[in-house]
Amino acid sequence: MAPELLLVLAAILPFLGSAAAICLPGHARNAAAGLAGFVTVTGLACIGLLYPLAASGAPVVFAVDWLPALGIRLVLRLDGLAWIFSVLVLGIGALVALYARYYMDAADPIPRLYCYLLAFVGAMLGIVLSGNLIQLVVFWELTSVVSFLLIGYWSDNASARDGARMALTITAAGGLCLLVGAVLLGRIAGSYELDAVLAAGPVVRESPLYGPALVLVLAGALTKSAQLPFHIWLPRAMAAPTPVSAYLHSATMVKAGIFLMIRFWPVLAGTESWYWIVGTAGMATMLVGSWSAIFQHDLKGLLAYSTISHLGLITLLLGLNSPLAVVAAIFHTVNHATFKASLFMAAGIIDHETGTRDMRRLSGLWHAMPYTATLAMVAAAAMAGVPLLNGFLSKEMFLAEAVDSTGEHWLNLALPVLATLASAFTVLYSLRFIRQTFFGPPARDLPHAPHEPVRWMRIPIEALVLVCVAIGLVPNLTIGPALAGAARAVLGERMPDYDLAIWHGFNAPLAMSVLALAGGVALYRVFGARIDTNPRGGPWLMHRLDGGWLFERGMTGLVKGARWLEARLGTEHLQPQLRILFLAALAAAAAAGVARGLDLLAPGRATAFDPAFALMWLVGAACALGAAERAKYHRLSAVILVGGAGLVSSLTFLWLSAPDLAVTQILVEIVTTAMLLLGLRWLPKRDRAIPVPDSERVRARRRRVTDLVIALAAGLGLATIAYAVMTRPAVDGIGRWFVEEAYPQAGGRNVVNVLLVDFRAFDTLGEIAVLGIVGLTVFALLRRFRPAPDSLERPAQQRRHDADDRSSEGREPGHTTADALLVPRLVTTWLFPFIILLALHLFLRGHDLPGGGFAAGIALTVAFMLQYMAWGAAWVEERLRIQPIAWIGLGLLVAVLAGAGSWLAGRPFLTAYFAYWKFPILGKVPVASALVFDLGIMVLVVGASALMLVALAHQSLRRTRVAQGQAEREASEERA
Amino acid sequence: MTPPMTPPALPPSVAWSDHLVVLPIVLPIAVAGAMFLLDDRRRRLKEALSLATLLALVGIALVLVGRTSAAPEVYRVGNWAAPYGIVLVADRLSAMMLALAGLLGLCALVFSFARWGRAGPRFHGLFLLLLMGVNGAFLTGDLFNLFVFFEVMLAASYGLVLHGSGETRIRAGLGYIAVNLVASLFFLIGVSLVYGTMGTLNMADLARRLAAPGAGELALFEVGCAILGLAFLIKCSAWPLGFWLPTTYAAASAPAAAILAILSKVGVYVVLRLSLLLFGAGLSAGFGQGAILVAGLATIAFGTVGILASRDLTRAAGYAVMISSGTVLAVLGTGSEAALAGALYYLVGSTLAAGALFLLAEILQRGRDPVEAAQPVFADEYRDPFDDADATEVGRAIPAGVAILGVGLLLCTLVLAGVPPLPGFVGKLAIFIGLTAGTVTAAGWCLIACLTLSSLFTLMPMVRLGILNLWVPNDDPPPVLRLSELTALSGLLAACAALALWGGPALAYADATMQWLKAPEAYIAAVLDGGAR
Amino acid sequence: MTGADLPLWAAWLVVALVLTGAAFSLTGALGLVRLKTFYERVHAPTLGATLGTALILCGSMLLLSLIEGRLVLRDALIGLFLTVTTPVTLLLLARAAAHRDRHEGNPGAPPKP
Amino acid sequence: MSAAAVLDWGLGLAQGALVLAMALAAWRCLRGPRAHDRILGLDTLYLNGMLTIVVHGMRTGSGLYFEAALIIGMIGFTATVALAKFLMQGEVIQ
Amino acid sequence: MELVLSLGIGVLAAAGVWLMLRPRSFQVALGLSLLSYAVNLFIFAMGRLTVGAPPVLGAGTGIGQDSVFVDDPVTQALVLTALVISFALTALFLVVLLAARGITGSDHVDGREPHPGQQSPGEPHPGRPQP
Amino acid sequence: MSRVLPYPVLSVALALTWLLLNAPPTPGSALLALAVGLAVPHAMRPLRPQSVRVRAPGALARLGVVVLADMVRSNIDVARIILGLRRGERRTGFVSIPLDLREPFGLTVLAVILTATPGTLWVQYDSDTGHLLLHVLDYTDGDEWVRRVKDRYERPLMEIFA
Ligand code: NA
Ligand code: NA
Repeated sequence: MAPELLLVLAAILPFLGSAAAICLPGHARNAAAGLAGFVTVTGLACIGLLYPLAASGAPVVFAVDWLPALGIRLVLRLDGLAWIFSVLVLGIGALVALYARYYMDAADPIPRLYCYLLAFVGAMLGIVLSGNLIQLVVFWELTSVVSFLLIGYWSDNASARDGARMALTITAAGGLCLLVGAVLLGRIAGSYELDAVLAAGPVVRESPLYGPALVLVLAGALTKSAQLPFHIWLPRAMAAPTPVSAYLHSATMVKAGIFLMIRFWPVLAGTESWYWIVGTAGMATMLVGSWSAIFQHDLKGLLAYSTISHLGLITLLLGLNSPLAVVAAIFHTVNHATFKASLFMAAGIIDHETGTRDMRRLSGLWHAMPYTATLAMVAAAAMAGVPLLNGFLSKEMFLAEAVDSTGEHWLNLALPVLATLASAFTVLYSLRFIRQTFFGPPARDLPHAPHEPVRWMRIPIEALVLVCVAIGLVPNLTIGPALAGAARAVLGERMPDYDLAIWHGFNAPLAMSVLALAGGVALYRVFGARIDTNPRGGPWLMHRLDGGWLFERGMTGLVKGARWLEARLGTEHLQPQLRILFLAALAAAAAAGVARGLDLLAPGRATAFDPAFALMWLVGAACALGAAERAKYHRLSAVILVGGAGLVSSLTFLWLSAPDLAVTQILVEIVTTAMLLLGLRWLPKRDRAIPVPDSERVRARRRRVTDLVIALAAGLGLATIAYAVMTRPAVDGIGRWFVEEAYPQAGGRNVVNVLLVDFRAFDTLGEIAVLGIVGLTVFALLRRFRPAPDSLERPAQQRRHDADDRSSEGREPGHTTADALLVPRLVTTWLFPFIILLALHLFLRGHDLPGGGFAAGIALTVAFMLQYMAWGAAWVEERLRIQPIAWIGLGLLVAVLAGAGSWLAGRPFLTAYFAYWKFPILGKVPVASALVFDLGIMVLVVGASALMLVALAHQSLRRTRVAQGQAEREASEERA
Repeated sequence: MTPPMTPPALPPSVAWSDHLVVLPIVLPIAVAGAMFLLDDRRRRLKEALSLATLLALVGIALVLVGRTSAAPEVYRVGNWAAPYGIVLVADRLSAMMLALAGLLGLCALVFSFARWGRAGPRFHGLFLLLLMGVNGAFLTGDLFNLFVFFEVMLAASYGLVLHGSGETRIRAGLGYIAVNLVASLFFLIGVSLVYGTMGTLNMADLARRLAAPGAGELALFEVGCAILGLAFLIKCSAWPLGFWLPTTYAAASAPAAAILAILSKVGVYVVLRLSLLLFGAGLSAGFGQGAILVAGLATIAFGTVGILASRDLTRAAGYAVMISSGTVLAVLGTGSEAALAGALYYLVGSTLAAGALFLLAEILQRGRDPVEAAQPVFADEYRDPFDDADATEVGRAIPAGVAILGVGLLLCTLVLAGVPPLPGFVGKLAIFIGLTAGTVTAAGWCLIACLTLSSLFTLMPMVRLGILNLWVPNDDPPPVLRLSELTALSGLLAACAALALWGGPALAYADATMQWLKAPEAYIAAVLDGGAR
Repeated sequence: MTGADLPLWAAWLVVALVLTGAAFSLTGALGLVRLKTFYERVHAPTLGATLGTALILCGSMLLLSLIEGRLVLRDALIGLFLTVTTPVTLLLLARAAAHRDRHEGNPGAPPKP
Repeated sequence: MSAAAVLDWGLGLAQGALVLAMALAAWRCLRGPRAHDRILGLDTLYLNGMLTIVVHGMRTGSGLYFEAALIIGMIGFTATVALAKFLMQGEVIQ
Repeated sequence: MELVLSLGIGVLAAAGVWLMLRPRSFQVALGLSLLSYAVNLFIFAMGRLTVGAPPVLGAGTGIGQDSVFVDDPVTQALVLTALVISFALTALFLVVLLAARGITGSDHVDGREPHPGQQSPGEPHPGRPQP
Repeated sequence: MSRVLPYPVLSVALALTWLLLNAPPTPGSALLALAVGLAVPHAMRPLRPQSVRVRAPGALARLGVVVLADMVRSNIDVARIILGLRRGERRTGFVSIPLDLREPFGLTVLAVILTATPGTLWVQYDSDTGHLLLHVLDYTDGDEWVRRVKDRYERPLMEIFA
């Protein structure tokens, strides 16, 4: 197989496996584990086969285009560094897959766990194999997401949910920064390809964008690798099942941050800022992590803080800007992965077998599970840096670097001391772990009686411990070449000379090691007992700094702050919203006008003044202002006055040469008034007598003043603009063309109507659609309308009429009404055919003279409405069967078909046909397809407006029925 | 400048295939009209009709996407040439938006088959008319015709927001309608002012007139444009004009909310179209760009605050819609061409995800939500106001429903928060790369910071709400996912995934669209001189 | 300008008709303001609705007939329909007022028929 | 004085008188004091508005204004009837 | 005339805006009506003013046909469309406010009374009868 | 006959109205008038209006003349009252008139006549007692008004619509 294919296979297989795992039935533990094992082992084989190529120095590369527009390819790139990380990911992955099979409870939905695990393997491989910056970010975020799912696997558990959320929040935030950083890096380097970026180191460091890029990339790396102060997510991620902790939170995911720093070390490192940020973060993390680990009572907690501490150590190494330190960092990464994973698994076994992880309860497990205890002790010794184990080697390298690193900074000077101190802490908690758990008298009162786990569960630990020992004993034979390959991939020309030997003679690092070992043991002797009794309050000196608590407080504060801000920056109330809209319009118009130096009062054209017109507008203005004043308490008056204002504006249209508008406006006015009145019946009466709190009175007055100012400004603004435009000469626009071409080209004399049904018929089609939609919406709403209880009663007038009728002899309830309506009924009934005639007239003449389908439709509606008003809904509907919805549909269809008819003639939609047809006797008769279109309009208008009116009118019937129902219910209750 | 008194010679006849451009408008209105003639009880037939229509619309849109890649298509409604008649212009941008609207509409429709289609009378007709309005707004080349289609779309949206009735909906609907009515009045003022000062309504003609020195009353024209722009920004729900959006969308029934996700994008589309067409060059070059930038940034910020503050998923989805609109606006405001292509791509992805989120949220919150589907209604004769016929619930409960919902929610979250590998990420990436392509301006940095923070602050509340809805154990019965709902959801999410997977071609399309928009001369020529077809 | 080729007498006649009609209408409206009670005021607008309208419409018909050179009678329709419809409003209003006045026991309330 | 001038002045004066009548009606609309007074005012306003239209048609010598006047004459009473009925019955349509 | 009309538009708009900012939904509905009038007149005004020359060509009446017409019939067509649409939407708003009033019991634009302690407006209250 | 032309008078009135509206008549408009006269009354049928039979067309014409004359006279009277040109005290008041006319159409015509005539206003009609409450602007003598209404209008109307 071609090497590229092997690479692709290794990269893709985990995702395929993940997809396959989720398809397995919920109880298929063996199948799922087998699948995971197969995937990881196959991947490992693939990567293993590629070792010669990867070690050769020329990376194996496979690329496909993804986003060519952005210059982004998907590139798989295997070099020495990627190889060693891939082996870690796949190798430990295989062991964890095996371990998890026996660790997890039968009741757990195992395939889901394996699905996530395999997806994680894939994502992690994606990171280490990325040959493209953006691709790296993609897989980076994928690991965050999958780790979220893994931590939250036991989602019924509150701490799992919280831990998952915290981990995702922190690592994804870092990832988002990393994305921007990667974009900037790519921008500086001129390419997102890793090779190009790695080659562009000097350019990058010189660039003015280096600072932001560095900070952003490090934000990603430091959050992921749980560096101070972002470390807080890691201990809480321990709510995940132990195999997950072993894998993600010690061996792999946290190492993604380390990997990133190693990967970009040649590009980003070597500067002061790198040194300070990375070095300080690493140092602080190492110290705080190890210090905190000392005080943990939970095995996994101890291991988590220990992990933090070791990650800090590696970060510190990378921060030192020394090539040898990079080698040490890579080496320690591998070592830490092996011993920490095995320790986690051991902890898992202890938990599994005893039912607790609390070191204060555990004791003397050596007796119950000697084999596991031995393994754990070896791993812990490796962690503590005991000679002949792998931890010792890399720690020696670290201490050597600490000593070698020279400079005047306090960090440099303090480094050897702090490094020794941290090592001593490490010894202390390792010792505590071993001592508390395995030694002492056998524990009693444990949830389960401890014994050795099943054979298969120990194999992964055995394998890992074997690696620890092997590396510790014969480093050059085991890790040597791979480490060199990895280091060369990073350092290239700057590859330092180093020696992985166990013995380097008596030197400073050895002294520091010894000191740390001795110090750790001494400290344990002195403080061990006191640590045990340390109440659950965190480490000494730091118990007030509970990261989780702070984080939760932060989150809560954030949400609270957001809610506060949401309420301040926005509003759900309508009035302020409308106020803002009007203010914004005023501001926008003013700004635009001022920006261009609008001269509002430039002299211009004027039409001869007519005092009658002015007087008429005095009426209009008075009506409008009166309506505004009376709308609150005297709604009927306000409706009347709005009607007056409407009449004046329709007369204005007429005066100013727009008879069509006048006709339409009058008709609309009539129907609107009727509708407002129909609605008014269902509104509560308002009166000045309603008490308003005094405090509210002041605020209301202030609001009214503001509103008044806004209203005046809006009126003045609109008036000014209107005046400015009207007095300016007409622009040479499209308008004149219609006057000249309406008759010759469209065969209509009423230019406005021709515009509506021919030139701009498309507008009209939309317009009637609106009308139809509104009709239907009104109908739908009113179907479910329930009158408010206080307006349910019959109006007082009718009740009084009926009371009068009852009290007079010979009269039945309803007589008064019938008498009063005697004349209106007769008049409106006989008017009915004449209004139909009027509608026909308006419809037929529309094309040539004022009128048209809309006016005709409204006139017809008025004809119906008059019948409803005179006779009542029930009476009319006994006689006239109006099906408004069908009319709406019909109108739409007729209008559309009138438009689509032109397709048959090979013309665009709505192309009008117009001709004079000759008939005997009648002579030439104009025939226009526009008339059919207008017919559609008329039919729809009748349907929609009748639907609205009828729906409104029906509320009274409904009220009657509701009232009847109520009365019946009450009656039946009384009987019962 | 004197416009020609006679329009350019018209082709003697039009090929059948040319009518494709007008079909996205004519088809829904015709089918809706026919449906109104049918009794509302014939649900199956109506569903089939709507489904067929929507499929046809998606098909047409895709064909148009293909055809307009070469050249735009101009359709002269009524056979009147621009600038006198109304023309429809299908270009890359409109075709893309048509496809988006169609896809979203299709999925929302399929979703409604499960139950929402019966929660009120005449759902399907309203739904189709809404799409007609949206499609019309995308296609028209005439400013006033745009107003008309806006109104069609809004009127139908009022109906759909109120669909299912109930207190929350009606209360939200009242505010929604009031605000949008004011916006419509602004639109009218603006468009008439533009006409009064420039003498034309055709967008291309307007652009051409603006290119000639001394055209019209420029100051008053710009006042008109400012008011017009405000109307559009209200539809985009830009801060501080868009407070109606989250409340309204949260109250709306799920399929309505999903399709409404496209509504605010119509506003964005118009701002995009007009500012690039009219203000790219010419007398008013650069008009309003700063305002758009500020509005966009403020919208992202407010949307982010809102999403952080959200107590439920529907509200969060509403704010996500705001953020997505704000992002496109802000990118437009920076004037960065390269980023604009990314923004176009982002617009599509985020709209699909927001739509999916509305659907998901409804399923997840079903039963807990006070805003519930009312009893189904069939008898819609006005004389039977109390006839609430009940029907058995259809659809097959899917066993792994919760898991699927979880995956869906996760994917939506990823898209909206811009987390890899979905289109939200690709879009933001493209925007970042575009913004950093040249010298990074202060506006660019600001936008990058804004988008990054907004990503994070979208992710956090979404995760919180997801955990609350899916992980926290409760006594509610697990949500039941019906087949049609699953189909709708997977359709939207698959579209998202496809958008990311074929990010190359998609971004290339967006890039070409941006190039096309940046050089409007070809558009103008095609409309006014019959340059194309 | 309208009626440039009209005989002068016709112009005067038309103007006389229209002005008289307008005067009646104005008087009616004045009555609406000047008269003291509602029941008195209701009578006032009838002036405009009957004689005022009739005169003005006659003037209009005369003028249009002269201009068009044929008998134009359609304005009569306005008068016809107006005569039929105006009373409907007035008597409903009167009925409503009567009822309210009686109910509230106002001094000028009408007696029962 | 030419016929045209006579017509112009005479009709202008008549129109002025009618608009004045409208103003008086509007005064009643605003002044009240009772709702039926206002409705009466609106009715008068409509009437005089209609007459204004007729005279305006005469002034311009055009028959195009006829429909507007006819509509007010024929169905203009709908609005005031609705108002009156609302006053009398408490609702427009029972 | 221009001045008169623009002042008229201004007053209508001011009254409309004032009413739209009021808390009661019926006030808003009336405000909407007034504002629509103002806007329709505004659109109309954009075509400039012409007295007594409707854009209806010849023939129909036979009255003095000189070729003086309104310069620009387009705004008239626009107003007609806008008129119809605002009619429809006013109706819709009215119905929604009714529905809101019915279902929430309040006629406040937010669907709830701002001062819960206050007497609900629907209850009968002592006071002078409404004219 | 009745099926084709349910209301012949209405048909004629509609056709005439159409012709008036569309003057001068052409063959086309005449055809349309015919169509309108034939078709529109059918829209009226569902309302099932009480049919009207005019018995005495002569009386109708006479009534018309009387009403016209009364209208002009009362117009002038009322105008004088409004303008304050009338000397002497003026009283307004309500008159109750017992009517014998029960035919709804006749009553409607009476209501229209009385209300359209300035100075008189139809306020309330009681169908059980047949009493009509009339408001009179210039109230001189109640009996005089009763006689006037009954003689001048009610009797001819009863004759016409009997
Ligand atoms: Na919802
Ligand atoms: Na009278």
